[in-house]
Amino acid sequence: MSIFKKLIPPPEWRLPVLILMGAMTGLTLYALIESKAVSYLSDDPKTCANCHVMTPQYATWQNSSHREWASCNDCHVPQDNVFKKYLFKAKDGMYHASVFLTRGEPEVIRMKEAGVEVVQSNCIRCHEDQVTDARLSGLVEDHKENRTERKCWTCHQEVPHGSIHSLSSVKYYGKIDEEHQETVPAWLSKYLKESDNQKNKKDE
Amino acid sequence: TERKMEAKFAYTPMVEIKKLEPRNEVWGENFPREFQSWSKTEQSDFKSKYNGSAEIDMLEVDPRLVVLWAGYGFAKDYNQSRGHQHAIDDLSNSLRTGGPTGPNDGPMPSTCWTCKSPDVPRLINEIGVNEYYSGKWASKGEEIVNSIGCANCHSEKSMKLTITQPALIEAFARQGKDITKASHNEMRSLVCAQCHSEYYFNKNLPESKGIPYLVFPWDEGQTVEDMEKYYDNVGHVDWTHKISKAKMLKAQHPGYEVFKMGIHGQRGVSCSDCHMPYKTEGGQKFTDHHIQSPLNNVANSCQVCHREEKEELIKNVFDNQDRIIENRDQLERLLVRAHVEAGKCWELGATEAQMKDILHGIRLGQWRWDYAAASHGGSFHAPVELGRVIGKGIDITQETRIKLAKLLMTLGFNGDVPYPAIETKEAAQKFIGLPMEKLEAEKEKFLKELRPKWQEAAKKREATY
Amino acid sequence: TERKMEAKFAYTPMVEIKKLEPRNEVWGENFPREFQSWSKTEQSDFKSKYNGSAEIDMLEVDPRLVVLWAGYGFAKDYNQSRGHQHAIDDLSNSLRTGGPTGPNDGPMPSTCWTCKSPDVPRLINEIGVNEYYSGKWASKGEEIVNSIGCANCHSEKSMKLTITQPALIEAFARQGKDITKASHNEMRSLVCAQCHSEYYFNKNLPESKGIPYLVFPWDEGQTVEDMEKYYDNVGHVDWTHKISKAKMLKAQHPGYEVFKMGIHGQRGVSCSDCHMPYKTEGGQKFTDHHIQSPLNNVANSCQVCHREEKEELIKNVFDNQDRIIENRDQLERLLVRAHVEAGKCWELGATEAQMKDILHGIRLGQWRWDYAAASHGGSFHAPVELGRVIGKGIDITQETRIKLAKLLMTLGFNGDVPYPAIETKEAAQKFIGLPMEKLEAEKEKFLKELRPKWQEAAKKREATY
Ligand code: HEC
Ligand code: HEC
Ligand code: HEC
Ligand code: HEC
Ligand code: HEC
Ligand code: HEC
Ligand code: HEC
Ligand code: HEC
Ligand code: HEC
Ligand code: HEC
Ligand code: HEC
Ligand code: HEC
Ligand code: HEC
Ligand code: HEC
Ligand SMILES: [Ca+2]
Ligand SMILES: [Ca+2]
Repeated sequence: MSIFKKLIPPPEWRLPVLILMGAMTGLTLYALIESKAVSYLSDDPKTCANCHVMTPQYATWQNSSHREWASCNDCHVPQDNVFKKYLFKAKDGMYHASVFLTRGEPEVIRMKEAGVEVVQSNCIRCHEDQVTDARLSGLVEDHKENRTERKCWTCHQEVPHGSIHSLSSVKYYGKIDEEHQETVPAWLSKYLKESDNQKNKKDE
Repeated sequence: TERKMEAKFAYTPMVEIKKLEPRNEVWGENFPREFQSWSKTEQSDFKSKYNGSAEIDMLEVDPRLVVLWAGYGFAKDYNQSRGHQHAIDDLSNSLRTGGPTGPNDGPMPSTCWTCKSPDVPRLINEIGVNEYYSGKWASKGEEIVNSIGCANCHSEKSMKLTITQPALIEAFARQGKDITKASHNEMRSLVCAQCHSEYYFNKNLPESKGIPYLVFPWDEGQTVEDMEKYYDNVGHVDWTHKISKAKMLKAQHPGYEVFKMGIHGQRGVSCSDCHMPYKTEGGQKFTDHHIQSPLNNVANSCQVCHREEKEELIKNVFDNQDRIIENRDQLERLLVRAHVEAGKCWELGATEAQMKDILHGIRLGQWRWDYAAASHGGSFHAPVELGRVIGKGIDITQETRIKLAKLLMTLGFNGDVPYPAIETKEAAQKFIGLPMEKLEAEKEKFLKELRPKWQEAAKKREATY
Repeated sequence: TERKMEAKFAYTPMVEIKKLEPRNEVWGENFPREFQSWSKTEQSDFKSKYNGSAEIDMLEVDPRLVVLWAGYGFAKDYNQSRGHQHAIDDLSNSLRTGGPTGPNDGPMPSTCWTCKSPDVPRLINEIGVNEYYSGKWASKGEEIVNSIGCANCHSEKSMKLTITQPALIEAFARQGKDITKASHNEMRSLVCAQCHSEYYFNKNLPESKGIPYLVFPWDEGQTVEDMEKYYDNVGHVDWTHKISKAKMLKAQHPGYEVFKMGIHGQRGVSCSDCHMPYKTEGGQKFTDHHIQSPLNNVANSCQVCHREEKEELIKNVFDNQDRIIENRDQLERLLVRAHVEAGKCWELGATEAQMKDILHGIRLGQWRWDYAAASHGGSFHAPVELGRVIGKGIDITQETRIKLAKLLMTLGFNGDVPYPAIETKEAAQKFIGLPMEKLEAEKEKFLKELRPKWQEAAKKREATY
């Protein structure tokens, strides 16, 4: 109660503060919408690439052996606990959105320490049975630790983003395939729709 | 919204750029990002351990150079390179180019302008190669005023990278290679190879007799031995050393040649990847035209390919440089000794026959030193190769000093020829007998009187474009 | 979880391994994949440009070595290294170890066994370090029979990597470092540093007077200069050169030291990453214990980190090696000359005082050569550093030859001391006066008579384990 009171500004400040708060809320909303931050909650890699700063990672991932197995979030978000997953996402999402909007992104983006730990534990999550030998775990002290303490990508340097990292490393910066490729042009797909539908009906 | 629009917006040209337009500002109207970054080559405030954009008087840093170059222009004045925007000023200010008082005066030929300006391709296009290379440096003073820029590397029509340096095209042709077949990635280094290459002036070309024609000595290859073979074959001599009388070779920035032998060159990394890295601003990808030491820009250059911290990467560079430069400096000391020992032999009445092998040895040893020393960045670009070159240079120079020791004793001299007192640039220049005051006065006069006239004349000419 | 349970049940150890069990087969019962791959170090069929597992007689390949080592065991016999499984045989077969006829006979001390077998840690544990290092090599012939294996690097209880080499632990301690604090990744190189390190025998340790105690000379650091300083400080001399009478140092495989100065070492890549890379069999990753040249296994070693073609990677290695070895070979020639020139000086009656600096110069020059030459793989592990070391070696050796040239003339000798006729190993060994037939006969006798007895005795002993 008394804490709230302290937070209420003196009368002569109330109007400007209200305006300021309104502006901040608006800006935050704008930020959330503009960056499609809500999409952060989805697991679709395209939502990461919404934000053109992520295109290089999207493009390299798309050409990697992991495309069919692991989405961005499989690696970059904690997968051991649902609560942690969304907390991490929200924190990350807000941070990325604010950097993006203030144009603070560096030419070469690098994972922060927290992110590194998350990815490492996700590599291990999928590959534990391959990199550690269940049999040896019984006989060799620290077997698992020895096998998993070094960052996997110090050796597997190309997994999954390749070894060149830069906003400028992809040709069509700011565009992911969906946006500039029409595999079947609109006029043609309109024409095709009917026959498609018919085919589907038949199958049923 | 703005940022999304930005990404979609393509350039619409603001002005039409004329063929071989020499004025960088004009190109800048259409390409503001490239122009603005190019403009930063004006900055002269970064100093790394051995390089950087700051003005560094190399003769001050290392007075041994004065002795090594005794009898040659470099002993008068030699600075560490600065940004491209200083090329015209530095050429004009250098004591090497003397103090011409009129178009046919001064120690240097027109050819010296060649790697300094986009006015050069323009002029070659207007008057022809032979005519351009003819005459004194001062004869083109009114024509060449814009510092290294767009027209040196770009075609104004397509903005494609292009080679405007006759010497490079000809060197490729003589090796049976067609430079127009170069890939885009190769071009990202070849535009630099236009200037950052070893060269000499050949006055004996059949079609250009007497004209100091710019030639890259690559016919036998680009290693230190290959180029030496070339020079020995054509009997080229840059100057006769004042003290030892050896017929010397001067190596001039074999940057491209050395770079190609290093691991980055071998892997297809181009000069531009490190010195002009891509940059993305507001959704637009462009090339950073602020050409400089990558150590002033590690985040955008090295870290694109390397995950290490900036400090670690800089340490890697310094480690390589320290290891190379330690022996390079020692080779300099040995060469200083060789020159003064040879000088002593002459003094004691040695004959040409007695001196022949010795002088050739000095030539070969110093050529190796210079190949390594003049190739700025080479200690990082290809440290293993330069280690080899310097090791061999030490071997040859010391073998020569064995001959000198024997000859000195034969001539009746038993002691050690003392190492000269060359603690400072001044002391060293005095030791080799350079009239510095006179040279400086001449230069001052030129800068006060003739040069402003050139600039004025150029302004008038350009106003008519 | 299911799999973990499974592990505990299904995978109970087949045998219990005793503390410091020397027999690799026994460990192999529990760890078949590692044992089977370890067994492949038997293979001797791979030859790269300069290395590989094949038996290569280095004195045959390069007879200059015979002259450089005149007066020392290495002039008798020196081969390129082979796989770990050959260590005992190669030690026994080498002419360097002579032909002992009984436990107190032969030119070499017990200490020579130290890096050849897991019987060594066992024996040290049984009889103590001083006792182990005492006596002739032949005195331990019955005890040491298993070639380099599991117990050298692993603790049988936890299978953890472990250091069993007293010299390494002591070297760390003298530098104020605690080897038990090493990280797992460091251990992946330190287990190799147990043996692939420069060493000498110190007979003057306070607690081990007269015993040739194994010591790594790292107190001042690990560069060529640091270790030289150490040796100069303690006044160590490996042998007196037969021709020049110089007090020489022998460098022995400073593999770890040199590796650490290269870019891979700097980046935290470990010996095991290249020489024992992971391998996948049946979906399981394990450590390939077939330690060998990575050039015979580029796919699992280099290509995990580098995407280039195998041929390209091998070319990178050869390029580095070629560049280093060119000057290394030249340094050998210069050292041969220095030795024979010094020999000539003695012949002409030079005094100790006249020779003092010269002999010290030869010592320092050859030490640098050997540091580079003995560090197998070093031309790839740290080419820039070795280029520096060899360049400096050339400088010192040639400076010494200048002194020699002057002294020779002072002594009245005016010509060139001829380069010896050492085209073949035989010629070179004859030149330095080695009684090869006698040495070979002694060895043959030893191998026929004494060695089988050792093996028999060992079999009996091991049967009681
Ligand atoms: C298989 C696991 C995996 C997947 C899937 C994956 N990443 Fe990554 N990501 C990594 C690793 C590993 C790194 C660290 C790379 C390094 O440091 O060299 C990384 C680094 C990054 C970085 C830091 C910048 C950089 O390039 O190093 C970003 C941004 C990123 N990933 C975004 C994404 C996005 C967006 C997706 C989906 C399109 C994605 N990642 C999919 C493993 C993954
Ligand atoms: C609003 C635009 C935007 C979206 C959408 C976005 N990112 Fe980012 N991301 C950024 C920016 C900007 C940075 C650079 C932050 C920095 O380095 O200061 C970044 C950095 C990163 C990093 C490296 C930094 C760290 O925190 O470790 C990772 C990993 C990453 N993003 C993954 C993702 C993934 C996965 C998604 C989709 C779930 C995604 N991003 C969606 C803008 C975005
Ligand atoms: C969501 C599960 C998942 C995650 C997370 C994951 N992987 Fe994988 N990975 C797979 C699967 C499935 C395959 C098999 C792909 C194939 O056969 O093409 C694979 C293949 C591989 C391979 C062999 C193929 C290649 O590209 O070289 C490597 C190496 C590898 N992963 C390393 C990593 C590393 C390193 C990480 C963390 C940065 C990681 N993985 C994260 C599922 C995953
Ligand atoms: C020291 C280097 C190194 C480190 C660190 C490393 N690996 Fe590997 N990895 C290898 C090598 C070498 C192979 C064997 C490749 C082969 O057999 O073709 C391998 C194989 C694999 C494979 C099997 C690939 C296939 O094609 O069968 C997977 C999956 C893998 N590693 C994942 C990981 C993960 C996850 C980590 C981190 C916990 C990791 N690695 C850390 C070197 C390393
Ligand atoms: C892999 C990165 C890389 C490549 C590729 C590269 N350089 Fe360099 N360059 C460097 C570094 C690092 C330095 C040392 C800078 C310092 O010491 O401050 C350097 C120094 C230089 C210098 C001296 C700079 C100064 O500050 O005075 C010049 C000139 C130069 N390089 C030209 C070139 C040319 C021309 C090419 C191509 C033929 C090239 N470089 C290719 C990284 C590179
Ligand atoms: C037209 C000739 C020419 C071309 C083309 C050229 N250079 Fe230069 N460069 C020079 C000259 C001349 C200087 C020295 C200028 C001075 O010191 O006044 C120089 C200086 C430099 C420096 C030193 C800058 C500093 O801060 O010390 C670097 C780095 C450099 N050039 C790199 C390059 C690269 C990379 C390319 C190609 C992308 C290139 N140059 C193309 C002539 C050229
Ligand atoms: C083939 C191209 C080329 C030619 C021809 C050329 N230069 Fe240069 N010049 C360069 C390059 C490249 C640099 C920068 C090199 C470096 O220091 O890294 C340079 C640097 C310079 C500098 C600034 C640094 C210094 O040395 O003080 C001067 C002055 C200079 N040149 C004068 C001349 C003169 C005088 C001539 C004629 C004798 C000449 N140049 C001919 C390419 C050339
Ligand atoms: C020393 C050589 C050099 C000079 C001088 C030079 N450029 Fe460039 N320029 C390059 C290189 C290299 C690229 C990269 C080409 C590529 O890889 O697509 C480039 C790219 C460009 C591009 C393409 C878009 C981009 O940024 O990648 C434009 C536009 C451009 N330069 C304009 C200019 C202008 C304007 C000037 C004069 C102010 C200039 N350049 C001077 C070498 C040069
Ligand atoms: C376009 C990619 C690229 C850029 C930019 C780049 N490098 Fe490299 N670098 C490589 C490659 C490729 C290798 C060879 C090793 C390998 O295959 O991983 C290498 C090797 C090295 C090495 C080991 C070899 C040596 O000479 O010791 C060092 C150190 C190094 N780079 C530092 C740098 C520094 C510092 C910069 C910036 C000035 C830089 N690199 C810029 C790709 C690059
Ligand atoms: C980055 C990879 C790499 C690392 C790390 C590495 N080596 Fe090597 N090593 C090589 C290569 C390549 C060769 C040359 C093989 C050849 O010429 O056939 C070599 C050669 C050798 C040789 C000679 C092999 C032969 O065939 O006779 C020995 C012994 C050796 N290394 C020991 C070590 C030791 C000990 C360490 C760690 C202290 C180490 N290496 C670290 C790659 C490596
Ligand atoms: C107990 C001492 C000892 C240990 C520990 C040791 N080595 Fe060796 N190593 C030797 C000896 C002795 C030889 C030479 C054997 C011979 O030629 O008979 C050798 C030979 C080699 C060779 C040459 C093989 C060939 O095919 O020519 C390589 C490579 C090598 N070792 C690497 C390593 C690596 C890597 C490690 C650590 C993982 C290691 N060694 C640990 C003593 C050791
Ligand atoms: C500190 C460990 C260590 C000690 C002590 C040691 N060696 Fe070795 N030895 C090695 C290593 C490591 C190699 C393989 C080196 C290489 O060639 O790369 C080797 C190789 C050998 C070889 C095979 C190659 C050759 O030279 O013909 C013989 C024989 C040998 N040693 C004999 C001896 C003798 C005799 C002694 C005692 C004077 C001795 N060793 C002491 C570590 C040691
Ligand atoms: C020259 C040193 C050396 C010798 C000898 C040696 N090992 Fe290893 N061993 C290693 C190294 C290094 C590792 C990798 C440890 C790690 O990174 O987890 C290893 C790992 C292992 C592992 C763990 C599982 C795996 O494959 O990574 C087992 C089990 C093993 N060794 C058994 C043996 C057996 C059995 C022998 C004898 C036949 C043996 N080792 C001889 C150095 C050695
Ligand atoms: C565990 C990872 C790893 C392994 C295994 C590895 N390298 Fe490297 N290599 C590196 C790193 C890291 C660098 C330093 C450059 C960089 O930062 O990219 C490098 C640099 C190099 C270079 C440039 C420096 C030089 O000395 O010229 C070459 C060539 C090279 N490696 C070849 C090899 C070869 C051949 C092998 C196998 C014998 C090998 N590498 C094994 C990680 C590795
Ligand atoms: Ca500079
Ligand atoms: Ca070998």
